[in-house]
Amino acid sequence: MFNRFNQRVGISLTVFIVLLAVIGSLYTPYDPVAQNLAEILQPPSASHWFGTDQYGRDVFSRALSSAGDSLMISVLSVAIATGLGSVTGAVCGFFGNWVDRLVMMLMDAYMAFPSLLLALAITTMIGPRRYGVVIALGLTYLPTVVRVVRSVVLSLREKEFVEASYALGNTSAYTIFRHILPNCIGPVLMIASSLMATALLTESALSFLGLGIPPPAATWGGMLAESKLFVGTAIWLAVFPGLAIIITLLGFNLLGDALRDRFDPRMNL
Amino acid sequence: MIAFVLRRLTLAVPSLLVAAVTIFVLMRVVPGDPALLFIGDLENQQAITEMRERLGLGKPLAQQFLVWLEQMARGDLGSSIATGEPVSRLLLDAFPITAQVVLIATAVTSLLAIPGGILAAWRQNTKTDAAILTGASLSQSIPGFWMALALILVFGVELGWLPTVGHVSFADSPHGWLRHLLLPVAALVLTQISTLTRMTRSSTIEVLRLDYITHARAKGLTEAAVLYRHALRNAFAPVLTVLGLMLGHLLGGVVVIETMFALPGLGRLLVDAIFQRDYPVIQGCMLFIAVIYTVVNLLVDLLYPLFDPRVRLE
Amino acid sequence: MKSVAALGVLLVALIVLLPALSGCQRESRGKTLRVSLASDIRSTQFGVNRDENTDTVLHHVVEGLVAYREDLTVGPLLAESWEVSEDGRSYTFTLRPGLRFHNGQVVTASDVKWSWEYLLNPRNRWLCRNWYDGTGETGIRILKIETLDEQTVRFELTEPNYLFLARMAHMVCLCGIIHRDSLDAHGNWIMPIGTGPYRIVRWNRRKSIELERFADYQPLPGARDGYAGRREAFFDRIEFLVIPDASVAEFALLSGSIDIAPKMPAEVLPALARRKDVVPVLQPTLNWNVLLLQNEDPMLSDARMRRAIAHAINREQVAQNATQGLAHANGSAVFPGSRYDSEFQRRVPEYDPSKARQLIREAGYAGQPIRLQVNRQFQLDYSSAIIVAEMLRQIGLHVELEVLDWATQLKNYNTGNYQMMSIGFSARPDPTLMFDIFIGDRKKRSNVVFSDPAVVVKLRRSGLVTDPVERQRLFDEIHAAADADSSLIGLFNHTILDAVRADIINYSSWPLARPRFWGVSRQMTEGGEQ
Amino acid sequence: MKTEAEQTIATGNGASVALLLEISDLNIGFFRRDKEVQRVVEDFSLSLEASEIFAVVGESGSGKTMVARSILNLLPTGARICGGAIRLHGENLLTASPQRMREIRGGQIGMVFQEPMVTLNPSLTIGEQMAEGLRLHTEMSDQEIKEQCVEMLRRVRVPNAEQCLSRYPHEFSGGMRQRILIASVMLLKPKLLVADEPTTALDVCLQAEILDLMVELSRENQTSVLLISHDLGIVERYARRVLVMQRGRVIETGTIRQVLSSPQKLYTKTLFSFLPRRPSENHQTVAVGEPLLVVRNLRVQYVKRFWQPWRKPSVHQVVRQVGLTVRTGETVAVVGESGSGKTTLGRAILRLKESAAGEILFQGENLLTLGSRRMRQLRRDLQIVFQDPASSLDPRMRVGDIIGEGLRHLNLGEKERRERVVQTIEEVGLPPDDARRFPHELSGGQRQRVAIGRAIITRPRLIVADEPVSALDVTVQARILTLLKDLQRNYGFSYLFITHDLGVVEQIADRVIVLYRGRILESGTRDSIFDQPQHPYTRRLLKAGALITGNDQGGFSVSARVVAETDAPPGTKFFDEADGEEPVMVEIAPEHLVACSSDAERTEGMKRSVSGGVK
Repeated sequence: MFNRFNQRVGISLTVFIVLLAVIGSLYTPYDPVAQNLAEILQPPSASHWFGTDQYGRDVFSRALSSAGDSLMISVLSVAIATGLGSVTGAVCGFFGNWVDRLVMMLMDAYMAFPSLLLALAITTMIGPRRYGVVIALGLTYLPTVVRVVRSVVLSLREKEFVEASYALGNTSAYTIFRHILPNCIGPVLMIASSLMATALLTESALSFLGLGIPPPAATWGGMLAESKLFVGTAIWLAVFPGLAIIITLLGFNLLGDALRDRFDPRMNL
Repeated sequence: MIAFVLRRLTLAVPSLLVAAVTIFVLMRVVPGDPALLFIGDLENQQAITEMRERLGLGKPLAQQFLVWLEQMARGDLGSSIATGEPVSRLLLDAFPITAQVVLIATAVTSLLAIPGGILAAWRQNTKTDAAILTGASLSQSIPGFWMALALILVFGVELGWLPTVGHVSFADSPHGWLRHLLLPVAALVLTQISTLTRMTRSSTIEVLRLDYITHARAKGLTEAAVLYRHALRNAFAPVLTVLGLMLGHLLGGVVVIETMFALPGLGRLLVDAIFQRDYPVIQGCMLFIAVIYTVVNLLVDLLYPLFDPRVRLE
Repeated sequence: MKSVAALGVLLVALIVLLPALSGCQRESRGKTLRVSLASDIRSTQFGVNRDENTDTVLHHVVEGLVAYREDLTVGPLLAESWEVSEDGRSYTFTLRPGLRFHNGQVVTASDVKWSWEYLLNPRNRWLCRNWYDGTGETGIRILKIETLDEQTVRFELTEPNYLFLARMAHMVCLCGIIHRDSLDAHGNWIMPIGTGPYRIVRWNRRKSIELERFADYQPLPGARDGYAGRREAFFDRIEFLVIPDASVAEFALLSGSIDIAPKMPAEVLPALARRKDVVPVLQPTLNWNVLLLQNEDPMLSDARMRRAIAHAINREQVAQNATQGLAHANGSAVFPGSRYDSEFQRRVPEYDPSKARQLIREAGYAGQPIRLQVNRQFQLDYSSAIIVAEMLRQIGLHVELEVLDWATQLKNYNTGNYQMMSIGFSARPDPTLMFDIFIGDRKKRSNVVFSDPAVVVKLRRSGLVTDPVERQRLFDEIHAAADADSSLIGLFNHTILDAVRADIINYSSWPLARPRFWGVSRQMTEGGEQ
Repeated sequence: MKTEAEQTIATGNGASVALLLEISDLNIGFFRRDKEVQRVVEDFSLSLEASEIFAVVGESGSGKTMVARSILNLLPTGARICGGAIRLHGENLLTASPQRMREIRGGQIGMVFQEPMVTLNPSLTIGEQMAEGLRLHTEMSDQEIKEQCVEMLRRVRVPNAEQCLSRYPHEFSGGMRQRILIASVMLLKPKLLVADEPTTALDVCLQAEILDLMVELSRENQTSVLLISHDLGIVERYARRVLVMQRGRVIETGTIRQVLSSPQKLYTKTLFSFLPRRPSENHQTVAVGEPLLVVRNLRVQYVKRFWQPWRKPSVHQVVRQVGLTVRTGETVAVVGESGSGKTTLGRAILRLKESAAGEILFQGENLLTLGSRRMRQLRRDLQIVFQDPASSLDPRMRVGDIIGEGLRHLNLGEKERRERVVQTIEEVGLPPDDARRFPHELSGGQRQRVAIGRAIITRPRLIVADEPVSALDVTVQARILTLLKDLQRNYGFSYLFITHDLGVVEQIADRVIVLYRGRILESGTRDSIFDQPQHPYTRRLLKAGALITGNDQGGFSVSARVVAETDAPPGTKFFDEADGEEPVMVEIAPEHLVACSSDAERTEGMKRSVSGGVK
């Protein structure tokens, strides 16, 4: 019963955040990048709900418009990881030959590095462009997805419906696409939602280390990281993006839990 | 068991080698020039050129790699470009600091998360369970540096109870050592606790469903004995794997915590080296991290049969 | 359950311990000064493996013959006085009597000769060797160094050079006088045995460096004056703690873990101003933030485009907002209020957006993106870039911010691989050296942005002549030419903010912006001042 | 009837016996958020005398396990008792304190569960687990406890009892684990033993051994047994009284003989009549068709490679030198215990598993040498129905799509295709609406119908049916078997029917092949195998199962099979693996072959009609 409640909360929070992102991309009360040097560091007020930052930008508008960029980073990077990872994992798990061994060896090597450090190295290499961070995070989460999908496929492969498919005269490729991959959707969605949460966190840590996406694009993580010099004087700069992150992560995590309950109570990452 | 260890280590070699090549190539592709960074504002082009030559940066990548590999084969990780210190020395200085924070934090996390997870599982779908899960979800949703910042502001700046920076070695002052570690450990515990709690909870729920738990109850055992003797040990095996992965990754450096508390640990060493393009340090660190990860996971595998006798070391 | 019991015990233990831990005071706090350092020192080998932090620490340990005063003139340090010969080719220094090295040995003229010869020996890879052996662009070549007696040493140059003393006093190239025992028998570096007010006692790599007061130090009479003047140590120990992150240093200061946090970002000023137990120490410096425009870029090679950008930027506004109102605009390499400041130096393109719009129209700009490179390691570079980008957008330029890490940006700076770049230059004590950063022969140095041969010749000449009037004229002409070219748009000089605990007395900064901890002491609540 | 502790009832013998357990008007429901969503046990009453063996019979979902668990108050989460009383010696267990309940559990009432593989804690040694109960309910010293445990293990005939104490459950087979479990429960000499399907998961030969042991022990200790089972053969052999349950209600109760021979209620009658047995009508014993599938010398093996390059891979033979023939329209059953290789054999024939050697001739074509394209074409003629319909149906596909999938490889128009699907759904006895449903929305029997539909839609010539009914309840099982038979009659395909259940074999097979550890020990027509079994293993197998026959009153009787001893053909002896010699198949009657090996003691001259392979 608690789970069902959580599920609802998770889904509503996620929907809420996505709505915010959509609204933020269409309308903000102020231009989120327009500086008003006459009104710097104003506390929250009727005209600036969340106050203004050190360049006089409206924090509410910025928080609203960064919803898109924040989500974009999580969604795209996870899309890269799951897209590449599912196919790789499925192929590895299904055939389990030398390709599998080679790929898994690579993934093992990859897994040995903490994701933040890996993302950091890759971001430094690509340069902190908008898509640099996305690619870095995507590559960072690749091994996780590959491993999960592979293990799911390994267990699916033993299922009798796969044998049944062969018994009907279907080819391996058809079997993978018609029977194996559709059955991976659940676990993949589940891991995707928890990775989206992780991606948001890692992005904020990268911003903290000075490697977030460059302005004028802004993410909550970036706003939060920039606010740390103002915690003593302009706490609103930290509070609102911080809350946005917490709400989103809560949404993603609860959604992930719901998916986990729905698809596989045994899988834990 | 020795055969098992040997086998695992042999199997790890190609992985580590792949890791080594990746690290090497990755870092050399990154734009930036250590010589430029180190000579910096002196505008001494000739010195920059000399330094590049001395570091062998002009040579083809493959040749540089071979030189490095040959060095490593001799057990020499090279020296830092920035300080001239041997990389091995830097690692040996940095690792214990990370390890202290991480090991203590992991121990505390386990002490809190495992009983918490079991309690939540035992009281599944009750208010206790809901409270524990909500707490876990919340702690999972707060960025690490934000958590650290809050701790620093409250306990360091406002209350003034604890120092917020630095590290004191145990030998110098056990008391200072503890004081300096409390905040970083607390920050790390708070960011790590949710994963472990959830993992313990779900794995315990699974075990509690099994017949041998009913069997144990049918013998007339108390609930505490059922949980402790029969559920915990079986539920712990999968938790151990997660714990191992977690530990393996944390020991590789907790950059955010190390930065927030100015601890000269492994993660910070690597990050600084990346920013400074200090190639030997980057390579040494990365490889060291990969080795730690491998070793920790090997240890976990060795411990595993203690909790699940069905698993044999083969 | 046993683990629950264990947990309980642990919690109780923590609750009991926490107040006990926090109630305890640091023992030797009074006599130790704790200072934050943004990164560890590179080595103890000044001029060989160094950066700004390294210099900051080593200037407390090792001293040269001369040093800069706060008015940016060169004053004596180890030397009591010096004489320049008629032809300007030989400099004779007389040492102060009774000076001792940290190992107790008396400082003699032969130690000076030995130290300089050690530095100039190519084997020892002193990075500033090319300033003095004719291989660099300074035009200085030391012919020989000879000791005249125990207290006197003479440097002979191949030709006269106005900047010889300026170079010698230059803080980035500490020409330190050290004792021979700084090296081992094989000539390898051990530890500097210098003459400074402090000596290094412990270096915990990447963690801290501890200095201890040198009891036999003989301070100069008078007051503290830049790197020259009276260097009297009041603290028994100085502990530099490596704290890479500025806000972490801020919190460390606020919580009392450290006494001084030098070079804080201006953003923390309001927070400091609010507290009674900390004092912000502000100091305008020669550090100079600029905008570089790549005049070899197809679009920016058009002088009208560069001019338009110069007109589009409200420098005063940039200065104010990037620094929380601490700095004022400066479009010239000459420091406002310095000896060579003049009305001409203050002349820069006025803020005029409509003129800027007109110029980019004339140049045929059609909305192509212009990339502005910047980094996040240096907060001022970053915040000025943000503000500048917005101003340029106002006139219709499509500016994209490209945030790199410092290593990449530096590489790009050095190879000229950029369109626009926001960057800060550290202080050079003389205008010639300051102009030299961006004016020169591009074939020899790819990081300069202005290479008009006539101007390069003028700049070279400004370093050789000694007549102030002539130098002033040259600097004015150089600035006018550089300004017309607009490949470099000077924005402002930094004001450095050092955050200091309120019980620290007599700490101040100076225009060259190197923190000094001699002459500083702590107000004692009991037992008075030490 | 439901009051005092010392109440007695009259028994058949006229003697008065103390009531041990009395359950009256027990109601159990499933609750969600304090709202009852389903009543699983309704007004259940039962009384059990001391030293009595009492059986509760019912199909899955009848609530019998709930009743068993409620006695110890160990209902699964969500289930709650909502009325009635459970009295042990007059003490109402439902109102007992948790403390008192713990004393009763183990000490007074012991419980044996169905799945020996998961009833013992894998991370504790046998010794620790056995000692637990003794430590709790007695005051013996550790030494005494150990002695008791060892003695008990010896008693249940666990070899090396002493070493056994320090070993872990996974080191034992299922049968051994069940012995250990019984030992550890009986160690406490409980007054009542609740045995919930104690042998269902075991092979047929083991079942009898374990049950005998359990009954023996309970007699010794004067323990009453509440035996929960679905297997009438078992119930008849051990219990005196029986209770039949359906959907949470008591249908009928009485002595076993009464209930069997003259069932009163319709449900009981149907239940009994659906028990598999040999059809009474005269069955055509020899099939008429041409040989459709001929398998010769088939060998399947698992190869385990080691990481050390110098170690030779270890080879485990799963199917060894098997030969068999299936003719058109015929049902050939392969019988064997778990691990006999029967499933592997089925898969190997369809080339779903790699074979190491031999040939599989299907309509004259050797499947093992066919190219993959031709093999795929042939697959429409070769189909399979799996044991577990839950795992053999893709959970993400709708029933209609699952059934129609096989048509992809037939040249059919869209319309024809749809019609064929509709027709097939109807043929397997599903409502047409089910085409839009997902497998998890169906019951086990319905799912198996879908699986059968998928197999028959291409009108195959041969269907390998791998334990198609063993996961189903008796009534469902009977219907599915009928369906299979009907379909065969309509379309004339052959079945290779793989099963461990002799009742099913007897009911459906034309010919029977007995498989043991990858080898064929005996093969022949159904009647010759069942009536004149030759090989000792076949005889043992038959003896373990019960023979069910109908009587004139519409009732039934269950009896043990009488199997006569026979001698091996002269010059040979029946094959025994321990002899280390490869067997030869000897034809002792038309179509009836037995695996024998030469007997050196007999004379050479007496050797007769020894031919390799089949037929």
